[in-house]
Amino acid sequence: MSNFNLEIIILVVGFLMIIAGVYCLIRTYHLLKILIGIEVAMKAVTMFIILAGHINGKINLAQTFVITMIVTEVVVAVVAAGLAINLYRKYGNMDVRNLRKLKG
Amino acid sequence: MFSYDMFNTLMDSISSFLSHGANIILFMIVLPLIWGIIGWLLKKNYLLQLAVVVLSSTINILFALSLYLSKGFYVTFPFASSGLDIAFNIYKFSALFLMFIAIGFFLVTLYGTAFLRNEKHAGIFLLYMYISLAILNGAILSDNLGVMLFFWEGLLCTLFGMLVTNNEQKPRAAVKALVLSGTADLLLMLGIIITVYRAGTPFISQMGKLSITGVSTVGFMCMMLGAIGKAGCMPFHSWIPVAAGDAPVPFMVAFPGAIEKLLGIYLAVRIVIDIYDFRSGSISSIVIMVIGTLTIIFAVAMALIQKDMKRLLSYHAISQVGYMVLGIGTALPIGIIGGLFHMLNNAIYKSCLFMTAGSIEKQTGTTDLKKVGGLGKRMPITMICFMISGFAIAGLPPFNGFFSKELIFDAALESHLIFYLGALLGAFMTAVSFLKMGRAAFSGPLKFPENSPGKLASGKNGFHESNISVRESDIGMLLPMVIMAFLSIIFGIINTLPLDKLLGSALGYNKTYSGWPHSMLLVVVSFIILGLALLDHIYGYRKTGSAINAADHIHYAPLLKNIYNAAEKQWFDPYNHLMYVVNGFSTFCTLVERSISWVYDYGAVKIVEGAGNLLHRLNNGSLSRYLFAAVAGVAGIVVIFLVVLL
Amino acid sequence: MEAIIYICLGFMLICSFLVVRIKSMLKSAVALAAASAALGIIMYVLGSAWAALIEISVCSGLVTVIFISAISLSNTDKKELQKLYEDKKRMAYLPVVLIIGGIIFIFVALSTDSLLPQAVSVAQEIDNFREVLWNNRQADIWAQAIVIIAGAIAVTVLFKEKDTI
Amino acid sequence: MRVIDYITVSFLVVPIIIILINNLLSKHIAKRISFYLVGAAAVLQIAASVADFFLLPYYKLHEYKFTLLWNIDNPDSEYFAVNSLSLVILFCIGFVTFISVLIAKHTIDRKKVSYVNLLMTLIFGMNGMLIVTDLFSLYVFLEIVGISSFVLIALFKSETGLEGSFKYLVMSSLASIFVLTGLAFVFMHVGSLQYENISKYILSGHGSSRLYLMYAGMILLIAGFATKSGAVPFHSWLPDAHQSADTAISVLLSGIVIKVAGVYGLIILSRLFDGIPAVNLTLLVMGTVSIIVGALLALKQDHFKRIVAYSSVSQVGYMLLGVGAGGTLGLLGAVTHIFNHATFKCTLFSNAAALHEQTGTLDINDMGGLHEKMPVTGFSSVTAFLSTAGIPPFSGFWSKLLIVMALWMNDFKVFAGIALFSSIFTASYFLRLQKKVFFGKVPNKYEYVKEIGGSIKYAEIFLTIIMIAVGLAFPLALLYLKGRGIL
Repeated sequence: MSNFNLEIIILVVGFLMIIAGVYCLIRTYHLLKILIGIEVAMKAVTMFIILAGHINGKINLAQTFVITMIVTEVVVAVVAAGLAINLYRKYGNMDVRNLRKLKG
Repeated sequence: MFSYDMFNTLMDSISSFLSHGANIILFMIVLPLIWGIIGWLLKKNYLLQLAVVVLSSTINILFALSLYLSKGFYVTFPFASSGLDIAFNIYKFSALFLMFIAIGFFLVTLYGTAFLRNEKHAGIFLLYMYISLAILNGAILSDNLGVMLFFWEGLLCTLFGMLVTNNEQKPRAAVKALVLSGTADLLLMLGIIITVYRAGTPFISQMGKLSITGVSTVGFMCMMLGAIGKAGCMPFHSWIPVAAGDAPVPFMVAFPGAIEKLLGIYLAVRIVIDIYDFRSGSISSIVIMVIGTLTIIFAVAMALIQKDMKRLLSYHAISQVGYMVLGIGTALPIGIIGGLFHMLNNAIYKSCLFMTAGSIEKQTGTTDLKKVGGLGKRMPITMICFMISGFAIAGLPPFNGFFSKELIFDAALESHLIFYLGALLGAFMTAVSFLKMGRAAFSGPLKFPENSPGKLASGKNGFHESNISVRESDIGMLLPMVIMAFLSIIFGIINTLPLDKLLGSALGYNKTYSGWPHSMLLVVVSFIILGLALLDHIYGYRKTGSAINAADHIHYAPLLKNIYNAAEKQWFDPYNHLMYVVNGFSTFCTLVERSISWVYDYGAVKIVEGAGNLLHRLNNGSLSRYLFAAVAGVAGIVVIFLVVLL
Repeated sequence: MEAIIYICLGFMLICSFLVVRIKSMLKSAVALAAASAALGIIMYVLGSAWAALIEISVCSGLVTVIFISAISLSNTDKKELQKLYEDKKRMAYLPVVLIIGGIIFIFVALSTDSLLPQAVSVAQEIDNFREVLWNNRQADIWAQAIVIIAGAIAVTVLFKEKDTI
Repeated sequence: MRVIDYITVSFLVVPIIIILINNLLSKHIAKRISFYLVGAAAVLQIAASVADFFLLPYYKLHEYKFTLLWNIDNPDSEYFAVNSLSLVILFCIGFVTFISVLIAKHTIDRKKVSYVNLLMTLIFGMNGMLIVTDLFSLYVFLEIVGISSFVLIALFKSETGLEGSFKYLVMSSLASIFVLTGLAFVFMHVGSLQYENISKYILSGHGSSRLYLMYAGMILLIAGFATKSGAVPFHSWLPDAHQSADTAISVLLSGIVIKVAGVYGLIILSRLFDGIPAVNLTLLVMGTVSIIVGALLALKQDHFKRIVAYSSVSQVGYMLLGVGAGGTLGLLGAVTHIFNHATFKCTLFSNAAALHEQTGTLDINDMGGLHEKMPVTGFSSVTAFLSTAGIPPFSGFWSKLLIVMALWMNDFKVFAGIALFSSIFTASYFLRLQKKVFFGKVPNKYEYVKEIGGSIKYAEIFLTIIMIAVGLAFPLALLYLKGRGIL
């Protein structure tokens, strides 16, 4: 039963981390902090996949998933940082409120 | 040399060619359409149009003749479902009508082309005429009532189209014709539905003879009313006089004069002979006869007081239908063949009469009897044709009208005396009105309006007898007239040809109805009536001093005066009463429509605008709002899952 | 062993809340790296050593480097930054709602034992991680290669000052 | 080896080869030939998909399995596979790429090499998504598509381009979080992410009492792919990205990316989770809302490309309805609509490119009466409008008809009615567009505007012919379907 509780608690912690990440996405004004929020949520997702592999006994498969996932995550982070820096060059700051030209 | 054998072989080969596959559709229906399009594209090129008319009519007559001479055949084209098969039944009766139509079409179209020479509508007139020919061929050949109805409605479209073309700004006659003929067609449709339901098959040849009882009575009456309504019988007649005022003569010659009667009476005879077991003395027979008699008397009484040639003739066109309906309504062989023969004769002399009126209009610019007179010297051939046709319609031997009328009188007398008396009254007034019209137009001193085409051609020297160029018409207009007049005489003198050789054999009657009428009493009575008419005319002429007012003493007779006033105010016109109902209904509909359109114009637009504006303003470009919407979307999906799962 | 997991979980949770709450970008990047390292430990304990290695080296190493270099490329004055990026006041109630929701979720989760699936009786997993990666998941490997190529192209596009071709 | 082996592998190999050629050559040569390379790749893709489509029945295969340099016989090994559904969409990818290059010849004169590189990775990603048989691989290829699209949108580093790209990136990162969480939950239950294993699990009803996390996984997966497809309420990034990108890239995004990345993913989900009514209902509701909200928003826009982008949202709604209706007919309607939507969106974006090239603006309030000045553009635009609005006999009518029929036959009669009714909205916003751009009075400044020449004109003519021809020939296809017993 104790083993079971561990998994539940990992699930709950992951859930709270996703909430924290999405909250960060929605609430913050800084472009890079938005990306950090995404990373926080991604940590939780990584943990979920490992948990899933742990529960169903296919930890090796889960590991391969996680490795692939981390690679894509890093590339997305690089692209996002590049976009953020380009936006900084345009506007002189990293305020997300600059991004209101396209609307309606 | 061209021998009779060669001719026979040619006819046989044509008919066997037509009976093969889809050739009959191709050559009887599609080919006229192609001719029509060619004629339309020629626009104002008179000579080429004339060539097209002659060539196409020759081919059409040849086809019709070959079908008539053939043994007859049955062609079926399978369609989507078995009830919609296009089936053509070619036998003596239908082929005979095809031939009539082919010949009549030739003359009418020739006349029309000549009449509309170099005019704007010449091309479109030809197109409509050829479409009508295709439709007529199709309607007469069809064995399937549904397919026939399709063609039948097509004729309504060409009718409407022609009337609209002639008067685009105020298509009064067109709308009236559409409403009245449309109502008649609706009745026909209803009748067809009931008939097909009762018979269990849409094919006429499989129907046998349905007895007229119960719901079949309704079906029979509806079909009959539709058919004779197409022919112009009361109560679907009142558009014809209006059209006479608006439309040019070729239209009047073609539609109310010939085509519609041919088709309407054809169907009426098919109903009476093939579809229903129609007995003489039955209620439905009496109803039909009453309708016929009323039509005769009312229409001819209206004709009597008309002072315009086209209107006068159009009322006669209605009254003559009454004779045919009366004849067919007797349900006696002699009546049916008399009605058919009368229809044939009427097509001949009525077309001829319209054509003479058209010639006068072409030359003087008017058909008002008050403005013209003494044209006999200038237009002798027209006058002779008019006289022959006038005698024929009045029922003077030896012209064709006399023989057909005597047959109908015979049948009417056999049914009931009162119908006979009604028909005699009609004959009397017909004769009176034609005496009036003929004398007013052709005898006396020459007179025609100032602004007539003939006057204009005379130059600037003013009104002088030697400058007047009112003269005989073109050969293209004269030829059909003369042929019609000639046919009137031929069908009168050699009446065995149409009666026994054509109609009798086509209907399968063994008895001969040709020759001099067998009952001498009737002939004597007819002569007395004609004499009375002459006396009346002379009396009226003496009293008023002019031919045109010769019928005024009847018009202004104490009691009749009131009736005529009412009729002039169109109290007897069912169209007007129909229009009151329709207007009331349309006012109601307008109210409903306004309230609905308010919803569309304001309510719905406001809602859409409001929703659009709200969404538009909600999307302010802020990224956090985008993300929030996405998270809310997930919540929405969760709700949907919960609703479905719990 | 479970104690390590509990400690790491708590540490990670605290780190991630710090990431969200800290105003300084540099510090929140470091907190993210710490959370990542804690996750690496959890993964190692749960039996995925290779993934833990990559997680620690790439996520807490490379990603932090990326963020820190991006931050240093956009060095704004600290005061101005605080004024500019002060969090929204409008949705201040949101974390309260979320935390209450989370607590309710925890109670629901702990009170029911049927949230997680029954242990799946999948027996023979291929024991060798290398075999799984290189023999069974080669599609992923190809995709990773192209992802990296796309990333490289992205870097050339986004970071090159002048590119006229 | 058989012919089909060589042909099928080309879907993955050709993009890689083109990238190699493009980068190994000297810059000046690459600049000159890069567009021709892409054109060749597009033509090859079209040819390969058509050939495969006819080779599959020839080899009597339902789907053709293949790998890229690994052994398919390993236990639990992943493999690639093509079937007729994915081949149709592969054909659409080639088609849209071709049109995109035709437009790019006019609109892109800088960064050609980067454009081609990214286009090739994009195509590799989309092709990969269509041929994988594993949800996780689907996700990875989805990320390739995403990364390529972000960079393509921001290619010229304009303010709006960067903004649209960043918004897209954040939204699709959120989508990735959703998808990966969903994948983790599904993986937790099934123990594998291969399509066949998942459908086996769903069919066998394993542990049907403890499916909470499975349902959560479904919700998150649907939300993730819906974000990628631009369905309401996950649509907000779509108009921004489409408006800000270069037209040659907008045509790719709207014509094919949202469909492969989003709608195809939802098709896969609906087939994996077959028999779970909540999934179908979610798709139907989302589709209906998308149709209406997309149309309402399109009605209020002033930017040509933004209207067309919102029209994409609305049309994606129709595809979702087709997918949600379920059954062969619904799927068929959705796939047909994917193709038709690709054609008319390509046409409209070609029009946008032509208008932008000739008048220098895309604000519809500035334009007017351009029908006389630019007859080809005007005519193709009207054709595309009629096709989108579903007026017979254009191609759009038939796919909408199939979708409505599928809805009707599967007893979603309310949704069928809404789908029919919403065509009015489509017609209304496009009428507004046409009226403002192509009809009315020509402003003075556009007195000397001329028709566009060259590749865009050819693209417009080509697309118009396709729309009309497909529309006219479609009854034959219906007869074929009737013969197969699908109708």
